[in-house]
Amino acid sequence: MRAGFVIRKCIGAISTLAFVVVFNFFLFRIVNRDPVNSMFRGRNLKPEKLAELRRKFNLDGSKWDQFVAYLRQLLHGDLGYSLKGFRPVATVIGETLWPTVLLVGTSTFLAMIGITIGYRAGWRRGSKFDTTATSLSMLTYSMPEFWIGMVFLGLFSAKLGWFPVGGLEDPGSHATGLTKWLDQLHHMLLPATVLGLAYVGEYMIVARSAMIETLNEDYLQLARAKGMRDDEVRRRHAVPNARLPVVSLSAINFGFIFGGAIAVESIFSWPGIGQATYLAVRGPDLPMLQGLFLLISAGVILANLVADVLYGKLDPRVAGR
Amino acid sequence: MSESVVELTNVRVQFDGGRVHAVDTVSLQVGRGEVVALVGESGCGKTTLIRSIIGLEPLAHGSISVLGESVGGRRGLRALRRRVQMIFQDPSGALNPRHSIYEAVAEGLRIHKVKGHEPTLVAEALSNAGLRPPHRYLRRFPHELSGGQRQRVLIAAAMALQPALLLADEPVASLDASIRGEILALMRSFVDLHGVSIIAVTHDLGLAWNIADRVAVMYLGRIVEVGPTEEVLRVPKHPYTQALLSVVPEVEGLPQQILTGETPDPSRIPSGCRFHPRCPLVASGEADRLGFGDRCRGVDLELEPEVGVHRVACHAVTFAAGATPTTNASGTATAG
Amino acid sequence: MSVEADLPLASPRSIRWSRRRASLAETGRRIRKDRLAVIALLVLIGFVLLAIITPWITDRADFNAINTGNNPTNQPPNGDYLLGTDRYGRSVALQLMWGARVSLFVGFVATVLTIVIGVLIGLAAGFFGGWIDALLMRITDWFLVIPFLPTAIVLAAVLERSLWTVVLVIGITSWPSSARLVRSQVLSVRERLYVDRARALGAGRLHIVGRHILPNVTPLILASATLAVPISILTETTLSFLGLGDPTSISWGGMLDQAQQSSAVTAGHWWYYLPPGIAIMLVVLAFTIFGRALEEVLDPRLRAR
Amino acid sequence: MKRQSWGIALAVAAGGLIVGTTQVTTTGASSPGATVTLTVGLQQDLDTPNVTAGYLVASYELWNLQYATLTDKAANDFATIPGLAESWTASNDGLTYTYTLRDGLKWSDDQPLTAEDVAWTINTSRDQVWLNHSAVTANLTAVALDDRTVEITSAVPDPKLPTMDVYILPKHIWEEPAAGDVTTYEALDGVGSGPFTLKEWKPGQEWTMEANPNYWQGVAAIDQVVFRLYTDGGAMAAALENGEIDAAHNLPAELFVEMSKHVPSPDLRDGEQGIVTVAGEQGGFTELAMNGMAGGLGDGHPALLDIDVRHAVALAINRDELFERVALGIGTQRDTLGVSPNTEWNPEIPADQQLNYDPAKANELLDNGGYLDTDGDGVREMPDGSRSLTFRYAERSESTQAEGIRELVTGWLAEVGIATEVSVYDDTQLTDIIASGEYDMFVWGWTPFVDPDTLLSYFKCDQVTTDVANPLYNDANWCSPEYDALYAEQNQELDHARRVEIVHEMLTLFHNESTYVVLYHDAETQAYRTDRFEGWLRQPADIGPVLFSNSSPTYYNLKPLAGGTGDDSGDSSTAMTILLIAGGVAVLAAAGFVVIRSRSRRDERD
Amino acid sequence: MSVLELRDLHITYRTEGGDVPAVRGVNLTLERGDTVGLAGESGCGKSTIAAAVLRLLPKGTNVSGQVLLEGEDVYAMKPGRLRAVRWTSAAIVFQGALHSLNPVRRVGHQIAEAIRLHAPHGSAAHHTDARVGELLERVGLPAERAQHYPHQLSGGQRQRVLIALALACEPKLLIADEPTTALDVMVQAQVLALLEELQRDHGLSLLFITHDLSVLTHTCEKLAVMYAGRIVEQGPSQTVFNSPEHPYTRALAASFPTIGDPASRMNPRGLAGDPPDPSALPSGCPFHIRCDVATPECTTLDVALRDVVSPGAAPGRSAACVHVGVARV
Repeated sequence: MRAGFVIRKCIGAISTLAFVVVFNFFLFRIVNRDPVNSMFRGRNLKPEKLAELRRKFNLDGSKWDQFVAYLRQLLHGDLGYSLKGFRPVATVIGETLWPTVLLVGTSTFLAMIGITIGYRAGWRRGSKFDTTATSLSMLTYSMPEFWIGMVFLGLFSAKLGWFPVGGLEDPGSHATGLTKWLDQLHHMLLPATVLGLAYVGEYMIVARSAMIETLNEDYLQLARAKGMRDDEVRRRHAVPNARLPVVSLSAINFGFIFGGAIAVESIFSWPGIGQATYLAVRGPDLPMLQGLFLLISAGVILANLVADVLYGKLDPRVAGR
Repeated sequence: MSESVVELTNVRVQFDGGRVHAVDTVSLQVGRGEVVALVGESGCGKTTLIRSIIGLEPLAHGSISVLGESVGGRRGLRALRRRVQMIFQDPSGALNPRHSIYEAVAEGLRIHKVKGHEPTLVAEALSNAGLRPPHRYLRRFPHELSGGQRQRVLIAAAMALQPALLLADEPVASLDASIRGEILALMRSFVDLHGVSIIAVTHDLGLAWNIADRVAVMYLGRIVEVGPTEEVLRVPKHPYTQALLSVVPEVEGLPQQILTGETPDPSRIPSGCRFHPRCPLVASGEADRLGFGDRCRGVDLELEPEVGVHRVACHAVTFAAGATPTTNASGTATAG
Repeated sequence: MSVEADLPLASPRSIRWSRRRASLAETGRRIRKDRLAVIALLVLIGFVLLAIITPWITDRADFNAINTGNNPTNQPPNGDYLLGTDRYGRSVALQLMWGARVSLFVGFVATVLTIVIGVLIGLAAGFFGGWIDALLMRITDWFLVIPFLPTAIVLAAVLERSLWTVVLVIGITSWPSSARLVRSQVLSVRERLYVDRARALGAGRLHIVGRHILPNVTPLILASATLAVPISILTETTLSFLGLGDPTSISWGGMLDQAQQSSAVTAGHWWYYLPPGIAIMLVVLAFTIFGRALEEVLDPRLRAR
Repeated sequence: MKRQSWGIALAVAAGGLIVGTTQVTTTGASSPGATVTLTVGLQQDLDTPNVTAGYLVASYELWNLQYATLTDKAANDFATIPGLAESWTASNDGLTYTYTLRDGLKWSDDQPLTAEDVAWTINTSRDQVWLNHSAVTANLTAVALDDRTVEITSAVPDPKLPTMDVYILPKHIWEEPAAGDVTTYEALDGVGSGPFTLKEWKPGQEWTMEANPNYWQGVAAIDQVVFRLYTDGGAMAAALENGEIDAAHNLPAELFVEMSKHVPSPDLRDGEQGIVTVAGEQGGFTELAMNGMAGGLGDGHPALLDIDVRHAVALAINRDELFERVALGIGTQRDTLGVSPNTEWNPEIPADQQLNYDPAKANELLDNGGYLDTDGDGVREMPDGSRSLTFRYAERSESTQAEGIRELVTGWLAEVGIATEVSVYDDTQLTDIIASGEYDMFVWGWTPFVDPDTLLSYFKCDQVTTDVANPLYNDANWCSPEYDALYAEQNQELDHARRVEIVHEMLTLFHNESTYVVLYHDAETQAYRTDRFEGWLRQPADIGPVLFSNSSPTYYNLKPLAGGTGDDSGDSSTAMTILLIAGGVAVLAAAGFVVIRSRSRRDERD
Repeated sequence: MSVLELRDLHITYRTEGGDVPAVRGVNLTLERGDTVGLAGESGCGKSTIAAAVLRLLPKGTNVSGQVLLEGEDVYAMKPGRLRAVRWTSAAIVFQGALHSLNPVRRVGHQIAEAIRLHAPHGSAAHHTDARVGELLERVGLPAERAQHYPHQLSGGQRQRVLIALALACEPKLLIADEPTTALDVMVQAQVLALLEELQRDHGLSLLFITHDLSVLTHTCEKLAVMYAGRIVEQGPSQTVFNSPEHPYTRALAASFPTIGDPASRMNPRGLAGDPPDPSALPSGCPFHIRCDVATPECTTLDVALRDVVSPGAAPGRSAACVHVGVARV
């Protein structure tokens, strides 16, 4: 029952999202804070104005009223206002979304090279290739991504000057077409590499152990007995089975890469969700943080849903019955 | 005829909220010192049946009594589980890999707070099960023993509690052929020496021939034929028993009657005689020719009433005997 | 077979002890065969020892800014300062040593919290099953899916800054995977034939949990705890780097934050940000290698291969 | 006036804000007809271009450039000089001023700029309590007498007049948003009357301003200014050194000091002259505040009520060392508050009243007051022995200097037997805690407006918070009727010299009370390259910053240098091309390698 | 030419614990149409032989002696030739049908794959599909089953699929390695009947490997009994089973009681002790410690397989025991 399977997974995702919404709301009300008070000190604002601002930030009324108001807002796609200049959180997030999609997408792609490496390493368990790849993976896995970023920035940008020190494109650039594309690529190469490097090891290790799990399966022996070449056996029989754990871990990893993007984007002044989160944390701009958290969670939940459904597609046993 | 050690009356066990009828109205009685082999294909409910005797599966209907006390309810469970012991198909799985042999045997003694010097009891039990000298085994771990030795440890642990009834779930199925005989001989020796009763679940008719006093053949949750081993295995009456015997290589001379189709599915029990879709008599048209084909397809039946020690649930047999077909009567088998 | 084992009718206690010794020795033997794991363990022991003896061999006051007024600032490593000094003239080497204490402390305590929550929930879910299981696993799934680091960041941003907050945050965000692990292990152990046998023998729930389930789950918990420590350390590092750690205690992540704040990277003060990074890397690597080796030895599923 | 982190138009705060630098990258300054671009790096993005809603330092720079004011401030000393108004007259009572606008004023969109725009801005901002106007316009009423004449009347005597540095907004653009909720207006219209107007904003990256062809002083010499955001100060410094940007604002102190040492930079490229660093004072300062507990709110330590204890705290702190080691000597050491970037308001504290580092004297004061360490744990106790001199010490997580200050200050206090318990808060939390009065001491700072009145007003008794929900501004909870009387006097004193005298007296009084221990006066760390532009102006002269000053006159004053190179885009694109080719080759090689390897391996296992 | 000939085959596994000799000098010949059963307890080396025929042993395993498939030494083949020979000269029906089929591939696909691997280039896909359907029907499954995944089939059906798969390239030799072990009696009978029928119809040679001596007796003409890596008795199956010469064969045969035979009624028989650990074989005849007729010389003398020449012995019988053969002459 494929449809049933997908629906079940969707319901699960929705329940998680609902949980995140509730969690998100109350998390930010744990501490009784009145950002409006502190923000507008020194402005000689009249109490009416302050009250109006509080209303705007949904800070008046009981917790329950606030929650209801929050839900109502959410339903309208309204994430509230940033403490920074009253800009709607949704607008700010909208602006920062694309650079992050670009960066996280690219680095995920880079990190996924680890899957191929992992499959090969696992297939030739104990070989020199395996030992080298595994050691390197463990090494990058052990380094905090922002630290890699610091080292790279210090070396390749500050010292060697090969890459710009930050940003999405050259200052004041109004380039279009290929120039723009190359410019952005040039800016992205370093942060994407850092982020990719930080997670390539994890993909590699997961893919490797997934491959090793399948190594002793009888169907590989059968495939060989059929007269298949070794690499065909790997590609056509081992990999399709080793893909399963990788898919579900990729989704979880996606959340981690998002997390890693927070520090890396801030180091490379990359104008994405991560940098926005960093700024909101340092602000602190709680409504912004709240919106960002909701968005990131939704993204990761979606990724998990996709992974689940994909899993069902890849493994007929899961969704089969 | 000795007194009965266990008595099952119209036992029904269901799974999946009643969707699956694993055991469907079974009555059986086992006397003291008697060995009953419960045979049938996998999925026929034989393992479920013995698990229900020891309270591992709740009854949906019917009753079981052991030594006159009825099973069920938490109160008597512990006492019951001393009088009834069980050994399992896979001795490697049934021993906790982290427990030494000593602990495996002592576990039951401790649970039931058996009086006596524990190390002595354990050593005796091992010794009785053929593991001699026992102290060579005490500190070992299951993985250091062979399959046969493990099964002996399990038997020792079970017998250490001096049960009245031993339930054996495919006790030799996972062992090498050459080992089987020794284990079966050991089990039989406990019957002969200590008077324990055994219900042995097996798909191996050779085992039944080797040690059982009586054989009960199960099909889809129901006993379809029961009787003294020699009669049932030499002169099977039920077409299913006949087919089963015909495909066992150890039986000489019977023309092979290979049933088509798969192992039956207890969640989809056919109407009428539950065997009729695979029954050679029905398939060949023999039943229709003799005039009871419709009954096979339409009328469910249980074992014949107590007309003899060898009883069958088959329309062909009852028809031939001219007896009225039973539909709802529930007969109780008498011990041979 | 040893002579001792041949002694007839040994007491149950001595049997139990010899069994424990044997299994410990067996574990040790297997681990020892993995040379990398041994090196990793030595590295870990080294760091832990260093963290323990630091207060005895050094004086915290030596790198209180108030006492470093006459020290050179931002000095590269030299004879006086093995790893150089920072912007307040404080010895980086001293900070690194004291930072080890905080980083390891947070790593261990947060892991303990993670594991305690995880084990309680996993055990409850796995053992009771039914609606309790369904509910607990639903909650676990929620926590598992919501992104770990952003959640930790958001939590830490909202709560007050202290080491305990960091510990709490890590505990709250990382328990689900250990809960899942424990539950699945409990479920698998619960289905084992020997648990069936114990029930058939008349064993009660307590007996089964205590004698069969826990002992079989414990090694796995141990291994996964070892693997959780480096994650905790990395998380602490990241939180500190983002300014969400405890600013009044020096941890490796805090050092990196300080380095970043004082522009060590662009100023070329490599001795300020490389050592803590390398220390983190070493400890995380060592924990991971050792944890994986331990897992391989202790997890019967992996050992079978 | 505002807390450092929320700088206002005139003043720019340093503190813990993530501020940026400026970067100037130009494309083809050397080729005639090409756009001349100044690129400025900074660490803070705009919050909004909407002047009625924004409050971040970065945004003020935008408004300073985009909106001209009636009166300007002289670049060197803040003197009030004609702006949009070419002249003005005062009424006899000093309450009403009549301004005459210049002839032919136009908005950047070619609409005429009239007195109606002025009157509308002043009256509407007063009525709607606009964030950045209402402090000035609260008591004002403006009437447009004709197209070029506007009459402004203040309800109270106001020594700040005739200075009218409020941003005049184009009524034809703002009328519609102001009819609704003006704060939600995006304000990307880019219509203004200043030298540059907003052209494009890429949030999180940069914003661009282009020269206003209708600026009343004439079109600027540079065509556009790009403000480039860097979250990481080090990255910004590197960008400045690489020539990616022309100037940087709020450089990390370490790098600033480093750069200062290398003037001119030894590794200059051809045609470059070097990087000039500027430590620009704005009157902002960092203080250690102690809870005076006036107003009855909170639970401050009772010992702090004793002026001797406060003096002892001040005497225990080596401000010179603090300044050198934590602020790295950037800024100035002054004895008391800065109430204006204009240094004429700063008093000389008589030598015998100064509270300079003297731990012996601090110990003596405490000993004499009966604060003795009776239990021998190194911490003094109250004279009645009831509790020890252990103070809660709060600092801001946002400040990069908080750690250094904390380590030193708490260390020195310990040396005179005063213990501290440190907590770290973000600005919002700290504000709440201060409002509740549940603190003993905290470290924060202020940055003043040009006119001292606002900052002075904060220390009046009526600014002591007595209701947590409505925090006021007297964060030390200190109250002195004498101070209040002096405040009232200067507030309406129209004789400037006399007013300065009164303010000096107030500040000396405040200093002697030691409610605030002013640790040092901060300075903006800025740097600019000298290879492409000349005409950098410090405001005020000699000590002020070149950018993000009160009215930021630099931009209009900058001229491109003849023959200045700086078009480094050629450089970077060459590098990029090489890199891409190298990358492509590497990818191909890797792919080839993989293919070959897998070929050679195919049969290995068979 | 023999379809399969094993000449003095020795196979030694290399493990961490040292070398484990799994097969120690086995000679075996299968002619066209032969059905040979290989019996023995677990660990006796019978499955190793199955894997050895197609050179499927793990890397590093030491093989000496020869495995001749239609006269060609498998271990001297170039990789390409080896692949070509696999499945066309000999195919294997593996034990454990659940694990031998790839769970994420449709069964039809897995059969077609074998066909395509050995098909001449350019043969059309629909031919393959038709062939898959044909094969499935041949083993008693509807052709639509090709679209199913392994988990959607029952154990017996899966085993049938494996048999169809083995037939895909029309091999001359079929090696069946415990093909019925996990199956129920009735299904086992079905599968055995199918195998017999196929063997007959296609003139296949069949090497049938199982621990179940009684099954072999019914299925195979010839029987070879292995113990500790060696064939200890060989001959026509009925005679080997009914009148074994080697004490091991005798004990093994006795542990399969004949139902209806009063001798075994209430008299289970078997063999004391456990199968030997291949890595630590006893000296002399490896069976001597379990042997009830062992003599002192058995502890030192390991007799090779030799013809049984006792009067009345069926032709073609041989055994490896000091008590049989020459001694009885």
